[in-house]
Amino acid sequence: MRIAVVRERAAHERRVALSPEATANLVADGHEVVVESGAGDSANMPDTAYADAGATVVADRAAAIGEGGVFACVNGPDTPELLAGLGPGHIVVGVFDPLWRPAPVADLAATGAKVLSLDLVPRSTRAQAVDVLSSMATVVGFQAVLVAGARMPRLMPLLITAAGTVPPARVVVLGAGVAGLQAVATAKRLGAVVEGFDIREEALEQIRSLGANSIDLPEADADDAEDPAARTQRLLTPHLAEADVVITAAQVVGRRSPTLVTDAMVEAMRPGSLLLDLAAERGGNCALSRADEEVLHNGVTILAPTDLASGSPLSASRMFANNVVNLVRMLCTDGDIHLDLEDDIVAAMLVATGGAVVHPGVSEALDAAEGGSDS
Amino acid sequence: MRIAVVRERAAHERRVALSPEATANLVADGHEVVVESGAGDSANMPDTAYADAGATVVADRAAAIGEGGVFACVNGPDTPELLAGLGPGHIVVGVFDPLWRPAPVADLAATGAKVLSLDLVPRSTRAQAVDVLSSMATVVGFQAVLVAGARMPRLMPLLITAAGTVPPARVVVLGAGVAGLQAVATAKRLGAVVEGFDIREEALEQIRSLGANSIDLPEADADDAEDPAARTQRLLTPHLAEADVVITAAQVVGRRSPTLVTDAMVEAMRPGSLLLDLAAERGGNCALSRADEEVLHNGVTILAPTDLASGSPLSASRMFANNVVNLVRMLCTDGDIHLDLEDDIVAAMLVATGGAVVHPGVSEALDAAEGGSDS
Amino acid sequence: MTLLVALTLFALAVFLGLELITKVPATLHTPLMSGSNAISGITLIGALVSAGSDHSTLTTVLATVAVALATINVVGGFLVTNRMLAMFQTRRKRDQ
Amino acid sequence: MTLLVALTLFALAVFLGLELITKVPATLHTPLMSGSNAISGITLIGALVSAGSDHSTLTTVLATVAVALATINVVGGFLVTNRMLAMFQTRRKRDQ
Amino acid sequence: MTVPDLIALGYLAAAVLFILGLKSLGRPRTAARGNLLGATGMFVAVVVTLLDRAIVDFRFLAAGVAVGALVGALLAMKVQMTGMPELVALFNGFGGAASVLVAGATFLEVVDLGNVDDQLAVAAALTALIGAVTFTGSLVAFGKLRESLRWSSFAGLHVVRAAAFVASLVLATVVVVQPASTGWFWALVAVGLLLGVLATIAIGGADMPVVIALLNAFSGVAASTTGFVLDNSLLIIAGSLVGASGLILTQIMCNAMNRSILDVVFSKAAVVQSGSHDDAYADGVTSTSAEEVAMLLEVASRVVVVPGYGMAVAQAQHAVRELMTTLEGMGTEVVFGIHPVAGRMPGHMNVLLAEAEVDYEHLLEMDRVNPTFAQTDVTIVIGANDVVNPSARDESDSPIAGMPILDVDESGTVVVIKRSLSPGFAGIPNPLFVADNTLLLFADGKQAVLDIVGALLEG
Amino acid sequence: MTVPDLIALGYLAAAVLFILGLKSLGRPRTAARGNLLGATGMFVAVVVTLLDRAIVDFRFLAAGVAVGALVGALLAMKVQMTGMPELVALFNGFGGAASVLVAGATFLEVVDLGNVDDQLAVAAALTALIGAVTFTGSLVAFGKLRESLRWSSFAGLHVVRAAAFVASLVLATVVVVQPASTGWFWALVAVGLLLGVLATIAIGGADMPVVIALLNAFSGVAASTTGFVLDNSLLIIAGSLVGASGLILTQIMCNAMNRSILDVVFSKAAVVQSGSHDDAYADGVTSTSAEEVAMLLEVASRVVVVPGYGMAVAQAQHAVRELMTTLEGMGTEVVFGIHPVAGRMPGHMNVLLAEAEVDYEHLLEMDRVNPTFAQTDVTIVIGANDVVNPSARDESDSPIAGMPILDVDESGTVVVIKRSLSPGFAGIPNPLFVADNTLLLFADGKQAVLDIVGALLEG
Ligand SMILES: NC(=O)c1ccc[n+]([C@@H]2O[C@H](COP(=O)([O-])OP(=O)(O)OC[C@H]3O[C@@H](n4cnc5c(N)ncnc54)[C@H](OP(=O)(O)O)[C@@H]3O)[C@@H](O)[C@H]2O)c1
Ligand SMILES: NC(=O)c1ccc[n+]([C@@H]2O[C@H](COP(=O)([O-])OP(=O)(O)OC[C@H]3O[C@@H](n4cnc5c(N)ncnc54)[C@H](OP(=O)(O)O)[C@@H]3O)[C@@H](O)[C@H]2O)c1
Ligand SMILES: NC(=O)c1ccc[n+]([C@@H]2O[C@H](COP(=O)([O-])OP(=O)(O)OC[C@H]3O[C@@H](n4cnc5c(N)ncnc54)[C@H](O)[C@@H]3O)[C@@H](O)[C@H]2O)c1
Ligand SMILES: NC(=O)c1ccc[n+]([C@@H]2O[C@H](COP(=O)([O-])OP(=O)(O)OC[C@H]3O[C@@H](n4cnc5c(N)ncnc54)[C@H](O)[C@@H]3O)[C@@H](O)[C@H]2O)c1
Repeated sequence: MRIAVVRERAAHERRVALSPEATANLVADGHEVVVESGAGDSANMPDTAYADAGATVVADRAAAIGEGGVFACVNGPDTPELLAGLGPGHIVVGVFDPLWRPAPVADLAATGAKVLSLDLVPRSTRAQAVDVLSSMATVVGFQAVLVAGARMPRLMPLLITAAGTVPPARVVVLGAGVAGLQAVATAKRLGAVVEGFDIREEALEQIRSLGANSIDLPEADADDAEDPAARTQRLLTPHLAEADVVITAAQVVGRRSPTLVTDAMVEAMRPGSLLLDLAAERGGNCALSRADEEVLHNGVTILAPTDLASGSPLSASRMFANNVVNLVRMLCTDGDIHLDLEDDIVAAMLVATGGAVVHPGVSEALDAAEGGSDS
Repeated sequence: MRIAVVRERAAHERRVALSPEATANLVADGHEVVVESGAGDSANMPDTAYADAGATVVADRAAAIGEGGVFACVNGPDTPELLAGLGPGHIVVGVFDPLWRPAPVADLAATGAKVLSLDLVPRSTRAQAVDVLSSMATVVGFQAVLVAGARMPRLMPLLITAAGTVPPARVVVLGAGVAGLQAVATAKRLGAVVEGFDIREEALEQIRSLGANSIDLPEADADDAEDPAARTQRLLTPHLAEADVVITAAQVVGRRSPTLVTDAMVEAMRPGSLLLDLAAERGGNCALSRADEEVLHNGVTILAPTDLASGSPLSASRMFANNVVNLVRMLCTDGDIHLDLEDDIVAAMLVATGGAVVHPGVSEALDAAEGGSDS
Repeated sequence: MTLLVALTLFALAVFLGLELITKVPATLHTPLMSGSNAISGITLIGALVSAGSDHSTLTTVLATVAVALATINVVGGFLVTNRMLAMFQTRRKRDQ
Repeated sequence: MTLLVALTLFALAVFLGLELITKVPATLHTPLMSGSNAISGITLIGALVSAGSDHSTLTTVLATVAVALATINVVGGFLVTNRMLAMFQTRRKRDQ
Repeated sequence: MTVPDLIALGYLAAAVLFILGLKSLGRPRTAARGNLLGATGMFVAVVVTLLDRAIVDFRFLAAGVAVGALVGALLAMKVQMTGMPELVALFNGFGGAASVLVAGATFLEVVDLGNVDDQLAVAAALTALIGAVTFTGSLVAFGKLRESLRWSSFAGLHVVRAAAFVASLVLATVVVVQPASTGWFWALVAVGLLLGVLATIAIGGADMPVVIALLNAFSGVAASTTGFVLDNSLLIIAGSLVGASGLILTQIMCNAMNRSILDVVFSKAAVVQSGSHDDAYADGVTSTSAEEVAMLLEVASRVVVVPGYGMAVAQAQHAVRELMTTLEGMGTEVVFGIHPVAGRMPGHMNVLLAEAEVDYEHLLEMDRVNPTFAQTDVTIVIGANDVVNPSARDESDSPIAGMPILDVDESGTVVVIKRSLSPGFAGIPNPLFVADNTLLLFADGKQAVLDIVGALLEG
Repeated sequence: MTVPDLIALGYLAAAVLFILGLKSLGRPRTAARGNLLGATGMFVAVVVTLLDRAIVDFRFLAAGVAVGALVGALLAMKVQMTGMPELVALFNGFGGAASVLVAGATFLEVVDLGNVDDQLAVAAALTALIGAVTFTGSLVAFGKLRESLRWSSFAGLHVVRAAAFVASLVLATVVVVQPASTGWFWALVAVGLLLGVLATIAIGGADMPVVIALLNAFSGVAASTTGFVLDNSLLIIAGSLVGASGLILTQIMCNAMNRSILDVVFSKAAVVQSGSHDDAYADGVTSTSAEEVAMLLEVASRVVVVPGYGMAVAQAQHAVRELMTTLEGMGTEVVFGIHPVAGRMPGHMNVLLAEAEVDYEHLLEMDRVNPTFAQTDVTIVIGANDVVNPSARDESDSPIAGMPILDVDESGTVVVIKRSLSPGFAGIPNPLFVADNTLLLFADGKQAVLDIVGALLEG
């Protein structure tokens, strides 16, 4: 099988979909790997490393994409130029977020290529080997804390020194998915006092399993008329008011991220504290956050970086690449790729084939979007 | 006693010499504290906090400095404008680095003020309460690792995941003074594999006392003709070649920082790795580092920030302020300040009084500088 | 041997028996039971004397049956204990 | 009592003695030593018989001295042990 | 030395050998030697007994020994491993029967001679009763374990049993008061036999090991009382040693099952933990205790620890590190096997173990640890489930089929520490739990590991 | 029941009471009861003995008992707490002497009657030797502990001792071979007395508790051999119980001191660590053992741990946390007192204790912990020195004068764990080490804490 990888074109993107190590694995499996020159530069993976691993390094994108085979990318091609060259012979593998942004995938589907979106992988035990959301969220959670630590005006750990006692920073993490949990763990490592919150009961246990405190909201009375979301916000406010850093990482698959932190909640926070919104790609968890911008509200700094995974491009790319290799291995029988729709993982991630979008969720999203644009 | 504090004028400086908490302590001791408006803004300490603590907030610098009393600053005043208003009635307390940069202190001395340089405090047990080098180095060491973590292309800790195993980053710390040790500790916390080196035997033990590995160079043969510095460099090279991050923090009091990392050593490092030189203020430990600039050499990024303490301005300012309070308490008898030259701490830090530089070391440095400019 | 000496021996042996066994891993419960059961076949020596003495036929018959039963208990008991422990031993040998 | 019965008693008692004491916290080392020392004053009962029997003057004198010494051992031993343990007890009471 | 002296000396030696043997049998390292010591003691005892002047005719005696030895050896050598406990029960019954017969024979003889004293009568009555109960009780236990006996409780059992018990006491008194009428003696034996059946009939198969242990103590007591009948010091000593140590063993076994002796004897149903959870495992789960795990670890030379989400929930990482240092202090090799998806976030185990200062060198990834399980004596799975589920490897229709797992089942013994039989994240049953070489330690992960460390330090 | 039967029954009861007493004495909870059981046993034994028909004259006997009881009671009630061990030694010596005298008296009597047999002669000779050694050995121990005896080793001691030993063996043989010449018996006693002195003379005061334990076992053996002389089962049983359990206790005490019995007996000098270091402290330092510290902690209700650079060097943070959890498990309050300059970098202790997962709530800064020392039972200073140096507070000319320190010396007892008497960073002596309420535990910080935890878990 021919497997192609190119330099990512998105702004701020420093990752690449295949690493030299992954290339070596694929080559050992009998595949042919073609790499666009410079594809790994921003992730500190030089062309020579790919070549050493057995890849063919070609000068331009078109040559890399070739006539068919697997085309692995981090961000889906979303402009006509980037779509050029793709056709029915291709299997395009990448993170397309098609439930949230269905339009680009529709364009891609139109080329006739088979489209597998890695972010649609089910969150099952068996699928974890190909789950890029998990691996990328790991990087994001870690980087988030480093960024917060570097940006906030205080130190993280408790230090009892001759120049006085530096109290530990208080870090609150809202949304304890993979990224949130990793943020909890990293902040704990740095000595912060960490509290975490999630709507899922298990996630609260998972927060505690990292030695951090979970914010356990009291049961609502049955006859409580308060809106659950408003109630949660009310109950979280005192925790935020105490915090030096708030990291939000709550997401809902394919939907706008829930708003957990309202303007009023930000205003309840201490001047000088920091809010890091990791859900900015789908609207953010904080009403005030602007993707990739820095907002200062009432003395509170609000960051909403969407490129944190690119903060550790080498590790992130390697993990991404391993997910891709695991996927190729999962799909391959006898050196060739077969899309076995009986397999729940394949079925879940196949977005388009034969020029049409076949994924029911994505189709719905497309319809909704068209409906939306109609009105 | 009147104690004045102003907004720092140095570029990138975000610290301030007194915190509201320290102000409250001084006021409780019976002192009068005068604060220039906005002095603490960059450190997230608003004027209101000072006022609440009992300080008089005044509109401009001149009003703050007043006619006499203690004038506490982080960086010494080094321009004619900044020197204006100071006179024999003043005791100026700050970090002047007079052994390395004697000229500004000479100008300050000329105003007739008494000058106490906090960086000349002896490194004795009793003096630690007023030792700003220690407290600031603590912040620097911590920040250095956060910056390194955010800047390097890899993650720090070992993570065994479904997307492959992320090996731990290797961090080498050269020079295990306060900053170096804090860097060792912080990198260990983040899960890196840490090695540390110092020329002092005790420092090697201190590195191990943090659970990190010390780089123990083999004893040199008696008949070894190799220059000791060159030998050390040769023996350190393989460690650097393995490293993802190198943090250098070797200093010698009042002298140019020793060059520990040569061009060749940088070239032996892996592309994509990072070198952080914390000794840049006095020339740096790496031949290639440029203060506050980013150098890319052979794929190795070399950073030499001099403002890392300003990275946590709040904590750094509080610690600095506590040192100042401790000093004031040490000097005060019956509410007034007496410079008891019998006290080794006072003797060591008194740079100038009565319009003349009285510190022998500083005088020497001045002579040498003049001699230097003569030749 | 007077009754009181016999009782003294009994008392000492009971205390000793109570002290001998303190913590026994579950793996050894059955072997220990089996081994001590074989020891309780000590009644064999009483049976031997009875069976070998010049007594009435009835007692000789009874005693001979007792010898047979007690011997089964003793011989079988030690052998089966041995087999159990051998299993245990091989498991441990293998790892050395 | 035959010698062999005596030896049997001896053997059983030795084994029992070896088993009785296993782990003793350091606090109890001295009390245990003292208490068992008092028990070893059991030689007193031998001395009593000797001293009370109708023997030669020499043996009576020896035995009477033995009675006195053994009694010191027994009475003093139990009493001093008791005092030690009482200290221990109060200390433990205090924190409860 | 006179012959009686020689015999007495031999008996003393035998007694010492029995003591040493029993003590050694309680420790893994010395158990085999203990059995040998016991057998040697028995051999010495038999040999010196043959010197007894009272023995004038060796024919019956030889015949009895020959038959007994043959039968005993055959049974012992041919039994299947799984059949051993019931064989022990059978042997035990024979021992009890032998005591009854010896005591009976002597009693008859002495009555004949007309010089019965109280001591003898009391001892004989006790032997008859205890020996008879031991005999039939053991036979019932044997039958129940072989599952060839399907009797169980019946209405009124309590009443009948109590009646038989009272009858036995009355008869025993009569025997003592009227020793000359030997018929009472045999009547007592008969009631004893009945009582043995009644006492055991209602007890369930799971409790049988405890019953056998108790009956074993009984047979010791019977031997001891026989010693009083025969005025034989060795019988007294050996019998009471077995009686007392058997009682302790019974107690230990009850504790391990979390039951009291009385519960067992009066057949109060046990609260079966497994029952309440998953029927997927039926009876197949073998549970264990911290002490037992410590014993296993003591003789292990290589141990792999496989942590999972449960270690995190229990926050057991520090305890686990303590276990590691303790074992390493004993010269045992310890490594951690880290599955890529163990825990609930990538690197979950790494974060915790790093916090507990477990060196990176101790952490082996799946690919590196898997080939080593075959050389591993004990694998301790603490709070892991899905990542050690062999169905991923062995069953193609499992929801996690094809996921690489840690092949812990290849190691000598697998100890799984978890609180219950509830499943892991994937929600599927785990065949590992019923594997032959798996022991389950039901407890909170942290407490369990601390208990194991405690037991190791004590042991 | 006949009188001999009654006596025998009484002896049996006494034996059982002794067994129960000894067993109970080994456990903190039951120790007091154990002592009572032992005393009751003794009372029973004495009372039934008085029934003995051989006793025809109660005068001397009563006199002896009266004198003995009076002296014993007076000594026991008036002794200071600190004088108890030496009193035990003294009592023990008396017991040994009594055995010698009883055996001697009986031996003389029987020789007079002309019916000495081998058993008696052997037993008498053994009693003479062992009892005599016990007597003088105990007296020497008593003297050494009172510090009234300043004898010590002399050149040639080994030779003289060996000679005395050989002589004693020869004499013992002669006594057995020629029992009729009673002079040999007394000669044997004389050599035994000498041997007792020679055997103990060279042993240092620190080892004396072990020696007393050993001599206690000896006096048990002497009682037992006296039992063989008198053909008295109770003496045999009680004596050998004490002999055997005394041996075990000796072994336990040796283990606790990390020495072997042979080292002690042949007075191999213990490696006294403190001597080699600083003369600044002269003899004023009281050193301690992990067991003793554990004992102190067992009864403490509040404990403060003060870590310093030494904890970091020893990487003892995990062990210290274990100590914390163990103590908290016992209901003891534990906090850490963190001095601002402890360690070698700001926050050094914080980094390490955070790694070991000691909650921030457990860490008290200087200002918060200092007022609490007066309510603290035990403060454990692990590898800290300058930060707990009271000269900073009390001596105005100290190089660290005026530096605020942790006032650990205000707590009930201070245990300082360090490897030697060497100074800390500031290089100055620390008067804390010679304070009355300070105990020094010389060891590597990690090992010391682990040992303390071990002792706590065992206790
Ligand atoms: N690593 C990741 O990134 C990630 C993310 C999400 C999901 N997952 C999934 O999580 C699973 C991880 O496998 P795993 O083996 O680590 O865990 P698991 O299969 O979820 O099993 C955890 C086991 O721990 C036991 N447990 C819970 N609390 C305990 C306590 N306090 N003490 C002792 N035992 C306790 C539970 O049994 P009891 O209740 O009986 O005690 C449970 O069976 C995989 O299915 C994986 O796909 C992984
Ligand atoms: N905190 C800071 O920022 C900083 C920086 C530089 C200097 N200092 C200075 O360092 C000192 C700190 O005081 P401190 O009380 O923490 O330490 P310290 O006064 O230096 O004393 C440390 C003690 O630890 C013992 N020790 C060393 N290794 C040990 C081991 N493995 N096990 C057990 N004990 C061990 C040493 O005694 P043995 O050798 O007998 O075992 C030593 O007496 C102050 O004088 C302070 O001014 C502090
Ligand atoms: N089977 C596997 O091996 C595997 C792998 C990865 C993830 N997972 C599971 O999937 C879950 C989701 O992971 P993810 O990181 O992709 O999640 P995500 O990024 O989709 O969501 C992050 C978190 O936000 C939470 N959230 C949503 N709405 C919220 C609200 N209103 N308030 C508070 N929190 C809210 C969610 O509960 C979730 O925990 C994980 O927690 C994990 O259990 C399983
Ligand atoms: N008494 C106190 O309480 C106290 C307080 C602070 C510091 N100190 C001591 O003072 C020392 C210096 O502290 P600092 O942080 O100000 O030091 P620094 O910043 O002056 O120097 C940093 C380190 O660089 C090392 N160094 C110098 N030349 C080197 C070379 N060629 N190669 C390698 N390493 C080299 C030094 O040994 C020192 O450890 C500390 O280590 C500490 O022991 C004591």
